[in-house]
Amino acid sequence: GTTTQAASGGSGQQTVAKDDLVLVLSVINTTNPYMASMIEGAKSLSKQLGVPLKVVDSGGSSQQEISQIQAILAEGKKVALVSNTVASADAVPIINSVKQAGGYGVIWWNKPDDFTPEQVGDNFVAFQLHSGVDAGECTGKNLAESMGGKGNIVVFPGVLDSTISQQRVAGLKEALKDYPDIKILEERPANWDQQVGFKEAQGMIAKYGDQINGVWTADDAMMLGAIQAFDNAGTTANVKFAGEGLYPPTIELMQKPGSTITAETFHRGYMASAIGLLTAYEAATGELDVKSMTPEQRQGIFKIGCVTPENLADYTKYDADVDGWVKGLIESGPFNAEPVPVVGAGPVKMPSE
Amino acid sequence: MTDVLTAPKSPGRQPLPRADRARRGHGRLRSSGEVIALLVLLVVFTLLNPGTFATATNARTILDQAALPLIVGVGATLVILMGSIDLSVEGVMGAAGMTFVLLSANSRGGESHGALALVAALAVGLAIGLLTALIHTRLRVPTFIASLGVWYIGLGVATLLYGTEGIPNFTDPATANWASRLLLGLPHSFWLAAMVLVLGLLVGRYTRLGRSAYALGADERIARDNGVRAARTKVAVFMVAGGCSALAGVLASLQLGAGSVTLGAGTLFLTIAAVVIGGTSLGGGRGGIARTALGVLLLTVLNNGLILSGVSPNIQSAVSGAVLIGAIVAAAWPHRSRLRVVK
Amino acid sequence: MSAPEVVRVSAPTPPSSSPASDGLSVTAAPALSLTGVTKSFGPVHALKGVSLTLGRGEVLGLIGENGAGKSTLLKVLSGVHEPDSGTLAVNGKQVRLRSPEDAARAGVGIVHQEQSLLTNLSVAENIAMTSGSRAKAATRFGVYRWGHLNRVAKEVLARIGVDIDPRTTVGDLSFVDRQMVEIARALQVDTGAHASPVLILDEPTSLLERDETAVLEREIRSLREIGSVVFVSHRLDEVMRICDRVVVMRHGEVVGDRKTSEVTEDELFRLMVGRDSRATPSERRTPQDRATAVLQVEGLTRGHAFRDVSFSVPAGSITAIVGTNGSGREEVVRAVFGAEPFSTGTLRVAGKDVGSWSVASAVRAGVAYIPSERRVEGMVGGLTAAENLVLTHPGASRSGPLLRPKARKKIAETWFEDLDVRPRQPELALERFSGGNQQKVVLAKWLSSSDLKVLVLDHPLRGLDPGASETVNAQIRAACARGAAVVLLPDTLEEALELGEEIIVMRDGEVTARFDTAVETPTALDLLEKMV
Amino acid sequence: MSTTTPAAPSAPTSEARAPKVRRGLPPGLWQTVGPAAVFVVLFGVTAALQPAILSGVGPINLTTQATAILLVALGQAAVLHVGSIDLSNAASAVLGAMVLAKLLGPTAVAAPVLTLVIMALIGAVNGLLVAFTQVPSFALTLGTLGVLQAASLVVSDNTTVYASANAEVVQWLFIQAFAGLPVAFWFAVVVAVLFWVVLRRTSLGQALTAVGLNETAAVFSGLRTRWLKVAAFSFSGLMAGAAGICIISQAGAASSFGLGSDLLLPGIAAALIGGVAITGGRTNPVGVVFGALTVALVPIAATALGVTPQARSLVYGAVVIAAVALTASRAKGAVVK
Ligand SMILES: Nc1ncnc2c1ncn2[C@@H]1O[C@H](COP(=O)(O)OP(=O)(O)OP(=O)(O)O)[C@@H](O)[C@H]1O
Ligand SMILES: Nc1ncnc2c1ncn2[C@@H]1O[C@H](COP(=O)(O)OP(=O)(O)OP(=O)(O)O)[C@@H](O)[C@H]1O
Ligand SMILES: [Mg+2]
Ligand SMILES: [Mg+2]
Repeated sequence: GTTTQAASGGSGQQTVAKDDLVLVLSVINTTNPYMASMIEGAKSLSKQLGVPLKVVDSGGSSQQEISQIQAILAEGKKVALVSNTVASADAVPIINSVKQAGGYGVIWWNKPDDFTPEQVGDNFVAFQLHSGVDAGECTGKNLAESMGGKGNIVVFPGVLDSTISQQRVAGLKEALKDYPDIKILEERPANWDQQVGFKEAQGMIAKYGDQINGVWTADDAMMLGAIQAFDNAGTTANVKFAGEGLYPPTIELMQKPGSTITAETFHRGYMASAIGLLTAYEAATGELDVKSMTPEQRQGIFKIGCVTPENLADYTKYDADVDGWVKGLIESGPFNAEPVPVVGAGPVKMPSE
Repeated sequence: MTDVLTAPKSPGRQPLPRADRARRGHGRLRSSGEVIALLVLLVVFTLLNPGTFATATNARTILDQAALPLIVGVGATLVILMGSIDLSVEGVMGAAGMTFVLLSANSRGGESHGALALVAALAVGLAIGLLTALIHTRLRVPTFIASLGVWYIGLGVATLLYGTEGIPNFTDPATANWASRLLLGLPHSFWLAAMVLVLGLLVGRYTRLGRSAYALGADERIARDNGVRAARTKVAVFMVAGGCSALAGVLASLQLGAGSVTLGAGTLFLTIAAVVIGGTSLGGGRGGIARTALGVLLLTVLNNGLILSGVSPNIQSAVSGAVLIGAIVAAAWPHRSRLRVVK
Repeated sequence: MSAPEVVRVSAPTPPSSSPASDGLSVTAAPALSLTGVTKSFGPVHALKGVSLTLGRGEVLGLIGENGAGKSTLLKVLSGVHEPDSGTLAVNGKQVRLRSPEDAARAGVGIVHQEQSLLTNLSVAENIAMTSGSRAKAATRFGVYRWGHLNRVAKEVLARIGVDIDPRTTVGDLSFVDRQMVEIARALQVDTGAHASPVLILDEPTSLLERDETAVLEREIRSLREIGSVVFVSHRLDEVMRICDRVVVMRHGEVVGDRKTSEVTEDELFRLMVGRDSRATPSERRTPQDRATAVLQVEGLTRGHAFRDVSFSVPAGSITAIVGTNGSGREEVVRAVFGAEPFSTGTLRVAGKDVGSWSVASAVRAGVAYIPSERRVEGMVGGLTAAENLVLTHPGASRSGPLLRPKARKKIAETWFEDLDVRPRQPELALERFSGGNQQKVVLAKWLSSSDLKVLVLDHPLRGLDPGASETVNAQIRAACARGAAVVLLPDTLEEALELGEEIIVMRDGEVTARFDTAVETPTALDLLEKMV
Repeated sequence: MSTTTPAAPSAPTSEARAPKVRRGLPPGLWQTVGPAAVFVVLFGVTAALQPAILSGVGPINLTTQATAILLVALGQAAVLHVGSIDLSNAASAVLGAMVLAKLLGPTAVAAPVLTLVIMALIGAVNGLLVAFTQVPSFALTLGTLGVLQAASLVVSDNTTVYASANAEVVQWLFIQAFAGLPVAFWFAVVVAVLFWVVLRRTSLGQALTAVGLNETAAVFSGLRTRWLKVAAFSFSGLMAGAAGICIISQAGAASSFGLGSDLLLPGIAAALIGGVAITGGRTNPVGVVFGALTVALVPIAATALGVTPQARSLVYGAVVIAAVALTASRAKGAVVK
């Protein structure tokens, strides 16, 4: 029989005319602030490049994600795609269909370890992420410092089977090796979800009460839920919080005097989507010769900002002018833009236990 | 999904199974099994977690967490008593919760519309309930599928309301803390749920609506022939259920201090499990709201106790699932007979 | 028993205001009158221009073969169906009954052929559930007044001489009690507002045992005091006893209207079926050796349901088991069929001991069971008649795991001819046939077994018209002739006396008497004596 | 209590309320062609707006998406056919994918077969519990759903399980094509046709139908109703295993909350849009093929129609309702719950 897939292997990079191109961004949902930010960056880039954009809302479902990407591919235009995959394994069918349709794809955050751009060929331009280990180490260290190097913390990872969450927790534990007096009471996965974070925190408060001195979360949505639970219990002031991603509500909270959010990271959805889309776009138009890309460029680890209440303003300034930042990115190229230049080549090395 | 005992349909074949007799007087709490199970759980967890489980704080947490499924459970029970099912719970919660947040003082700069926010949120729930009921009664689509579709519609409404801006937080701290503030030592959320529960019990026992729901669940054809207004009752019950879900959505957003599309995630199956464990028949006609309350408490205590006992989150769903299976099997065991038809 | 006398004797003296108790001299407007009512369901003309009147204080019998249109007529009277044409007048006033509610408001109450109580609700609630003023009074500001409901229910029940706690859940009641509740509920139309309410009873007795109907008969006769009654039954003797007048229907038309005092059962039968004679009882067979019986039941016991029941049925012989409701005879035969368990005792079919008994193994051993609950237990309504027919004993309609629809159709057509099933459409869903015809198909389903050893018949003639009853009885005898052992739970003692070669009487779960009709000739009274 | 709606005037009997739609068609015909018609119309509209879908990868993508949905929907249809429901089949599919991924290395070609056997056994356990403890399947499978979810977390050790060795054993299913569509899809269609044959032409099918229509009467007819239920649930497990194979074939990996974990509702929707009566006894597996295609087409159609991502679930809900309203088999006069 015939095959439904184009011949695999290193098919030559076929450049695409700008008019035939469409930018595609697939996000896990449209309501998480990080996802909303990704959409914002993609819109800005689309406007500035003059290339249309399609946004895919996976609605948290791999099935929906893949089918909608394939629906867009079915329309016949060539795509420059960035996907923030729902589950890492989704990268395979997504990239395969992009390749088959002659498009160019970049995956952000999640992919199977042994499924690499080099192995797939030119159509899988790059895999990009911020190191979860770096983030965990940063927030872990700052949280520990703010607690004076001792006390008990509870840990809220994201979805159980998420690699990035596992990286961040590993980074945290690595950082805590320097603080032997800090004890992890319990780890409760909270599914990246504010509501779940709230409920799990309620459970932890009931279980440990005043024993809890710190709360570490794998992202801000869960942290905001947890803060609400501690607010309700009236004990927010006694507890230090570490989050990830510096969501807008977090900034507001941190700017208030006496905020107990002491450890954060800075990276932005609009930065990730713009970097990814620009990479795919440049590969599609031939500006970027995929074959001559370095390992740092094909499996790039991008820098993450380590935020404390003191240096907050250094980072929030970027949010004021997203279009301006994207303009700078287009000028500098995808791999060198401050505050998120490439700092290494993947895969992310997990700290040894 | 109907649960039919053949015995009552077989005239002249008396007496009925003894266990069935014990169940007469629906709505009244006659089943000691669930009460015993609850007591056993309480004792076991108290022993397993000395000093943490049996405390006032934990009791408040349990009641706070039971509030949502209790409120949803009132509506869900009425629907299930009719022999129907309402899967739209989470969609309604999302849409109503979002409506409430956006009409209250929130971080997106929205102004407070006071009580109007609550009224509007409830109206959203009533409207969605009405929609489900009309799809069901007019197009004769089974409620399972009508409410499944409406679930998505509710989520869609919530997503559209959410738009693309950031999370809308309540800015008024009094609002943000309302749910967990205490009244007579118990959280507001619990008092709200208790109020709904009492209203639900009264509706189930003393109103034409409640009794018609029981009648429709027993045999819709006979009920119709006896003058029960089937369509009207269904519309009303689904609207009540929509209203309950909407109120739960409002409460969830108050508990969370923010709006979220997926506010209700997990509530549907939790509530249905509670209804079933309580002993309300999915086939309709038998059971009641008081039983559901017991089921909710059982599951909430179980979840809380498992967390306190440090059961790995990996297998927590397995433990809940196994308890659900164990509970329904134990409840069904005495009723087993060669001719029993359960779907 | 000469029916008219009985009526006269027990009829209460009519109230002086209502001189129409015997239906002769109708001075006031009739309680109910119909003129030229027609009703069709698609191609089926169920009613073709029916006219009749019901006098005040009259008990009117309505008889006719299955499918004659009786139920349809009653449904028109009670607002379930609207007639296609024709008029309806209640107490002289022309009315349109669009719903059962309308009917109740006009003073017409009905007890349907099928029980229509909600088994999960209390007696009081079921009684209140009818529409009309009573139902309105049941609530105050939308809130149920349970006390009021219970009082009313108690009163209503007391009026027909029944003492049931109105708070009981209907599902917990015995069948007779339920029927009484139905009647009490239907009677509620009488609320002062109606000078002469009409109570419609569609085969209220077909599910009752004979002796249980006595109470009902008394009640119906006494109803004359407060209103009029339309009564449907297939039991002609009963009709003769209870009714003042009988209307006979055939093929959707009224073919006879007689006063019971001026007609005989035979004449009614002739009117109903349009032919002359009733079948003559078959001759007695010679007694057989019970030691080699096909079915041997020894010391069968289950708790309080039945104790130490023994009997044996030789091939080709009929054993009838009689008893009142609650005598345990139904449980016994269901245990024989494996549908219900038994704790001790032995069961032998064709000499083989039966250990673990289930319906499936019973069927494999050659046992057949015609349940009394046809719709629920006897047939799969959604399957076609032909599919039902071959469901258990596929015969040639199946080769290996595969079905052969053509062969199935052929088998079904043969049976349809043999049993005169109407309409002759085996590919029609069985639920669309009338009850009598459904019963014939159910019978054929079991008779088509190539290896029929034991045939258990639980009220096989329930709800069947006399013509259909004859067909069924003939088939039972044919099965006997082919060597089947038959266990029969008859509808009537007459049936038992006519068919049974051995008659077993049960009471309270125990066998109280046995009669071998080859050696003695018991009377109905003999049997009754042992039953109660 | 108080109704603000123009409720339908209460009709005396249900018969009188028969729907007035589709008058003129012979009874039953619409039930047969309805699902196909709904799909064809939706596909036609989509193609008119987006002709590209007809050519190239459009049909491939559609059928690729539809395959796993079709498989679980067929299993669900079997369970619905006997009057029950299986809420655990999506969790089974994920677990099946993980089992396959783990078995591929050591057992190679035998792995898919082993996976199917294991998943059928898990389905059988569901069936045994439902049939022999006589509990409502809705509640019971809700419980097994939780257990299976935990099982997949344990099996996968909370991460993604990759089929690293011998992946080619199943990969070809979506690479090889027949008549321009992936072989896996044709396999699923063949299963549907076989299922149709079993239901309409075998005594097993007739017995299953009898159980779905009237279980009591089926018992009294001497059918082994409990084992028939076990058979239906086993088939559902088997189909979940087949869907698991599709997951590995497509993605080469599986994780607890990844591909396949949300097949439950699409599977039910596909079965119902395919004309399966939720009350049991009325199933046309060929209709389910079109039900699955319709469910898979909805996101594609929504994209083609330019529906914004935010409004997508709204459209999805509306289409599901409309499609079921058009195709659901409703016996005349039957009570719908
Ligand atoms: N709802 C209906 N739809 C189609 N046909 C009907 C309907 N109701 C009754 N019929 C037909 O009308 C005719 C009269 O039926 P009806 O039930 O009135 O008979 P009946 O005299 O009550 O018989 P039985 O003694 O068996 O109760 C039958 O041919 C029946 O098939
Ligand atoms: N959908 C339908 N289509 C055609 N006929 C129908 C339909 N529904 C009911 N009927 C007819 O309605 C009639 C009334 O039903 P029922 O079972 O009471 O029959 P019946 O004539 O009273 O039988 P019996 O007294 O022998 O039980 C039946 O004759 C049946 O054929
Ligand atoms: Mg009749
Ligand atoms: Mg009849």
